[in-house]
Amino acid sequence: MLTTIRDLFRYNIEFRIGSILVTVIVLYSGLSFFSPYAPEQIYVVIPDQPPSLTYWFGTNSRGQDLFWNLSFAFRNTLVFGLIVAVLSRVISIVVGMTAGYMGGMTDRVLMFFNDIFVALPIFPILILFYFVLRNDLDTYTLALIMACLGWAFDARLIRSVALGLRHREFTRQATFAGMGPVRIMVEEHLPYVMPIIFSTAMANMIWSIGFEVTLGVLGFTNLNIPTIGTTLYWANSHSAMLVGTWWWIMIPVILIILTFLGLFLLAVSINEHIDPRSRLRRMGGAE
Amino acid sequence: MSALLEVDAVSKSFPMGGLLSREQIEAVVDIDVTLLQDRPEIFTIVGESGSGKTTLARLILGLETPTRGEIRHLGQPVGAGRFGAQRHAFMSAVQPVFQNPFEAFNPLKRVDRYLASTARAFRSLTRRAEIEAAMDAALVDVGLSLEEIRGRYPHELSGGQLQRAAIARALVCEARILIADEPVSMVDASLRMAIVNLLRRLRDDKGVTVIYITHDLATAYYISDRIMIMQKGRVVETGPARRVLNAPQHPYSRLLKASVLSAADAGQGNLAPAQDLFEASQEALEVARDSRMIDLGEGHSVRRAG
Amino acid sequence: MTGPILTVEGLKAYYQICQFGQHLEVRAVDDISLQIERGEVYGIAGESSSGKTSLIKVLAAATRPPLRVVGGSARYDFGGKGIDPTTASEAEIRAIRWRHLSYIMQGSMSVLNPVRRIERTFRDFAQRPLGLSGAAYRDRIEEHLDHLRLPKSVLRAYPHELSGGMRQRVTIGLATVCRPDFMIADEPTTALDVVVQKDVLSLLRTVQQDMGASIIFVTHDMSVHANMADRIGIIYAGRLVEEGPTRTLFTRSRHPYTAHLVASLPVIGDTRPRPALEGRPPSLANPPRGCRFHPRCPLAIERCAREVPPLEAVGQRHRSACWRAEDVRPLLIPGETGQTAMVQA
Amino acid sequence: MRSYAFFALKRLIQLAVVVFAGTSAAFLVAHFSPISPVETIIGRVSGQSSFSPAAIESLRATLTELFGFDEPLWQQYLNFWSRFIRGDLGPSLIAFPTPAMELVMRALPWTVGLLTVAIVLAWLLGNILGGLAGYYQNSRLLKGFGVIAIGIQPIPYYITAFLMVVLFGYIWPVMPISGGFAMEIRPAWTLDFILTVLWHALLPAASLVLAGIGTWFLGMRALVSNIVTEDYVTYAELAGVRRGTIVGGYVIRNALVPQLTALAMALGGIFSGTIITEQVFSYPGLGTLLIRAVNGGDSGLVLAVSCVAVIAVAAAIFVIDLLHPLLDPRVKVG
Repeated sequence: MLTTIRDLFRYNIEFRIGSILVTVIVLYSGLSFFSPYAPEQIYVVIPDQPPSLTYWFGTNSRGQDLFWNLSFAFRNTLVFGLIVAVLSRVISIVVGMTAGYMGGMTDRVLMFFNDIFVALPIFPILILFYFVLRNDLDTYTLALIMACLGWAFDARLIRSVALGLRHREFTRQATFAGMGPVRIMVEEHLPYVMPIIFSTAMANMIWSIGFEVTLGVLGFTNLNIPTIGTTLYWANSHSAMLVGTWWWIMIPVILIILTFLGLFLLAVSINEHIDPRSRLRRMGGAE
Repeated sequence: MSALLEVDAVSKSFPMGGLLSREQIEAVVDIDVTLLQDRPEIFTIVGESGSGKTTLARLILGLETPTRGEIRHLGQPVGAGRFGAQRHAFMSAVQPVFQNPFEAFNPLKRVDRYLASTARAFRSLTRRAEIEAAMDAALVDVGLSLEEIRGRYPHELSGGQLQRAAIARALVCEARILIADEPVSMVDASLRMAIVNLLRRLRDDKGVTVIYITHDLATAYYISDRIMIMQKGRVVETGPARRVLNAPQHPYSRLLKASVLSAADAGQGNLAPAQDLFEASQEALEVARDSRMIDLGEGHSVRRAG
Repeated sequence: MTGPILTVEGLKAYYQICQFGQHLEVRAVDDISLQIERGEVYGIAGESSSGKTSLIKVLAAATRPPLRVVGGSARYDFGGKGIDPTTASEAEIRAIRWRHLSYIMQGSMSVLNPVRRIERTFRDFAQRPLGLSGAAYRDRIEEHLDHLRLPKSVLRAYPHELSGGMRQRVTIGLATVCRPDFMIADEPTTALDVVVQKDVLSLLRTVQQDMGASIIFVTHDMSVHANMADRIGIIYAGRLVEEGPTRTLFTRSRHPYTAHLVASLPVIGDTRPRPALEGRPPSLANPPRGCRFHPRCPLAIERCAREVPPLEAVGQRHRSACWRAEDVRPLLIPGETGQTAMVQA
Repeated sequence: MRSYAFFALKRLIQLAVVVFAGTSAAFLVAHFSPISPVETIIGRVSGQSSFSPAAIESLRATLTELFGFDEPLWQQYLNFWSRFIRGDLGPSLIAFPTPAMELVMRALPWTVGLLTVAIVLAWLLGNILGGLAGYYQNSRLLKGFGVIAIGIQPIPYYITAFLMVVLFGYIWPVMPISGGFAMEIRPAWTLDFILTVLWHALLPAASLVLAGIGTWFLGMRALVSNIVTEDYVTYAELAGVRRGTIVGGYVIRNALVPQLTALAMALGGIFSGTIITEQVFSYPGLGTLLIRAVNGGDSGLVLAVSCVAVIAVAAAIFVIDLLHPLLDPRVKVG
């Protein structure tokens, strides 16, 4: 496992760039623990200062130092994405592996529900939830809702892998060696599903953070918690582009794009690592 | 002599198409096989793809439930999907041998874990020394030893070692019957005979009964005691292997024999298809529904119309 | 036209793999020389990963990285038109494909484009090399199908609607429709049932004799070679270890590996015990020194581990690469019942 | 043909279940909203002029009856369905008393039009370029596209739309960044109107295409790089079949089958993206309507938009599923 990561880091440029980007963003969000200002404090510095040596990312119209403020925003957003990813992975592993391993009626029933979740347009539903919950819709509730809506696509992927594994001869070998279904799923099949879980976790984080940002920008969230979405919301509500405080918008946008790019590159490179055919192609191409 | 395994008028059909469709495919029709307890043998089931031989193997292993008829092991019915003690006892006595040695073990896991798991689950062994002794004994029976296998991953072993280890795994639980579905169809020539010879030795030295399922008449002739030839789910001919193959009676059996490419006439370019036998066996297939098995003596019987 | 249709000299093709910074060289084809005559069926036998597939990739001019030709040559002679598949340009190769050089793939589900009717596939493959169009083209195709005893209805079918045997007959139809001079057949009957297998082989043999074409026929199944090939070349670990007329190899082999392959074939009516070959095929990335077969060879002497035996004539059109070729006795001759000749170790 | 009808029937049942589950869920969520439309209307009316408490009380009773809030939940649910089937989800609040459904139906064509154009463009362009990139792996141009695709693929819809607005609204203001057509042109089937609609749709569509194309490009490239190793492609190459035929008829043609399935699976997400994009460009579609409804506290309208969205997406997936057997002769219909 560790050697795989090391080799990927050394020889796969996508993985290298991706992991560097993600590490930098994570370290940056970790800086929030050392922030001199609390995130909800406003008018603690001179407003509307462009980026300078004193204020690396400038200050906004609400008198906040963007460098520190954004570090909180990134921490909250990343934690949110991580919660969604972990919870939805749990659901998709359970559903996908059960459907794939059991097959037959179990599979058909689970996939029937799965397809309903795939077909639902999530955004109107999220808005509906906001409409009902209003300011009770905090980061954790939203994460829970997103996790419940965001597992179906990946459960199908996991199922197809599990379905293939079910017909492999070693699965029958394990059955006739007296291993039960749960043990076979966990010990024999899960290792094959792990890389997919990692790569879809990255994709899932991009997906959920994307929605969080969107809801935040529209103001459909608790605006007192600094996240990337609320940061952009405040910038918009102060007409940042019009009054010329461009850094208030452009810096978070650039940072969030870099985050997405990093996560995406990790997903792509892990995915490529799973697929032996594209790996062979890479080997051939490396002359 | 009491029966070890009885396949009693077993049929299996699968629904074809969707839920609403009423069409059925008859994969296996009215099969009778009896294997005796104190007469270990290699019982061969021969057929082409679609003959139902693999379905029959799955039925015997309890991976499918018969549509009609019953399969009994030591007088007890064998049920698919059963978990309780009965299924457990059955699994410890009837074990499969796999088709492709390179696929038989999880590439990410050590080979010995399957042997140890078998020893724990079916022999109720718990002490490490006992488990290892059971593993080693089984491995020695197939010409390996625990030392060669311990801690190894599948990719570190050769195809021959893997196939032997897989068979040893079945022997750990002291299986009386091995079900080998095409165990040599995917291995190289140099390995093929090693496996076939091993199956023969297990019969002779360990008293293990082997149900050998194959499309290859030549290896069937080489190792079997009895043979059963299947065409589209039905038995067309059964009896002592050499007697049947030396002088097959059913047109389909004769067609199969005539289609075997023999090395005996190497270089003669003998490829003329047996068109008459092909037509005769098609005719026999058409009237199969109104036919029955006729006893020819010495356990040899053949399907005839009427 | 005289002279061989294909001459291969000292051909070397390696997989050069660079993964995670490690360079790996797999010598899949290592110094192979052979000649194939006009109208001849030449069988190539060998175990999986012995290099036989790589050899025919080179001969079919389908070498793709990481497989690379690193030495030697191959030369086709199509009636004065010579071409080397290892050096010829893309355009030169395209000019001979299907007109002179065609290919029959392993009989699997995926040889024919699943979303095209057979008709379309025929048009894609054959129209350009035949240089016909309209009614003339149609007539030609239908005449060809008649000749192969294939019903015209297959043209309207999708591949998945045909049985395995029918699909393979269609691919033989595709491969022969332009009456090529040379065909490469890669395990064309593996995965077919015995009855169908014999039928397909017989069809291929008949068409080949009608056209007077040559075939290089690759399979691991010695009993197919016994009935199909005029001559056989045995490949072991990337090297040609023995070559000779089919009958000669089956009865008077001069290489211990061939002797084992032949002896391990069971025959109906023959109850003699068959020996198994112990050990495993060597890794082509790190083959043993000297003769590559020596770790498994019952005849091996000290010299075998040191020096590579050359492929030398041991009889008429019969070559073997073994230091002890003279001492090799057939272990068991198929078709002869009775006493077993033992190897004198 | 009968088997195709069976196949269609099965899909239709699935469609019905999705619609049923989605709208029921939407109904329940909306039902538990703390904002009562009755009180909202009363608040709005009483804010404008003074009424006697008795008049307010009678208004409240009338409105409660109008919305059916006096009945038990299951009865409300049945009423909801019986009205919903007739296409009536009560009056809207933000444009009281225009029926909510009428607002939705007015907005729907804009969204459907924008979405269809954007999906078709993104899907076709992405798949063709991705297919070529997968086949011609050494082309520098296509490798460049690949890098760009990796760069833009993870950017969410909101950000691409937002960047477009910044770029063409502030930095280089040449394009309209808000609305569906120019205010001075009357909506009618005239050339002027069609042109202004197209002109206004350009940026939103471009931002949708930009956000979607990377996914199709990368997906197709990965698919194709697997398909080129399939036997039938190798075989066609060995037969010297024309390059164009191989790329089009063998490689891309076969990869389109899974990409069509992927399109059906992605449709819900793309729809969500469109809603966001519309909001950014103030495009007069469902998205903008939905946001207005939320901000106006109009639960009936939010419910109507959600239900129509569920139906529209499910219907679109249904249509794509029906196309599937036509593209892939192997699909077992029945």
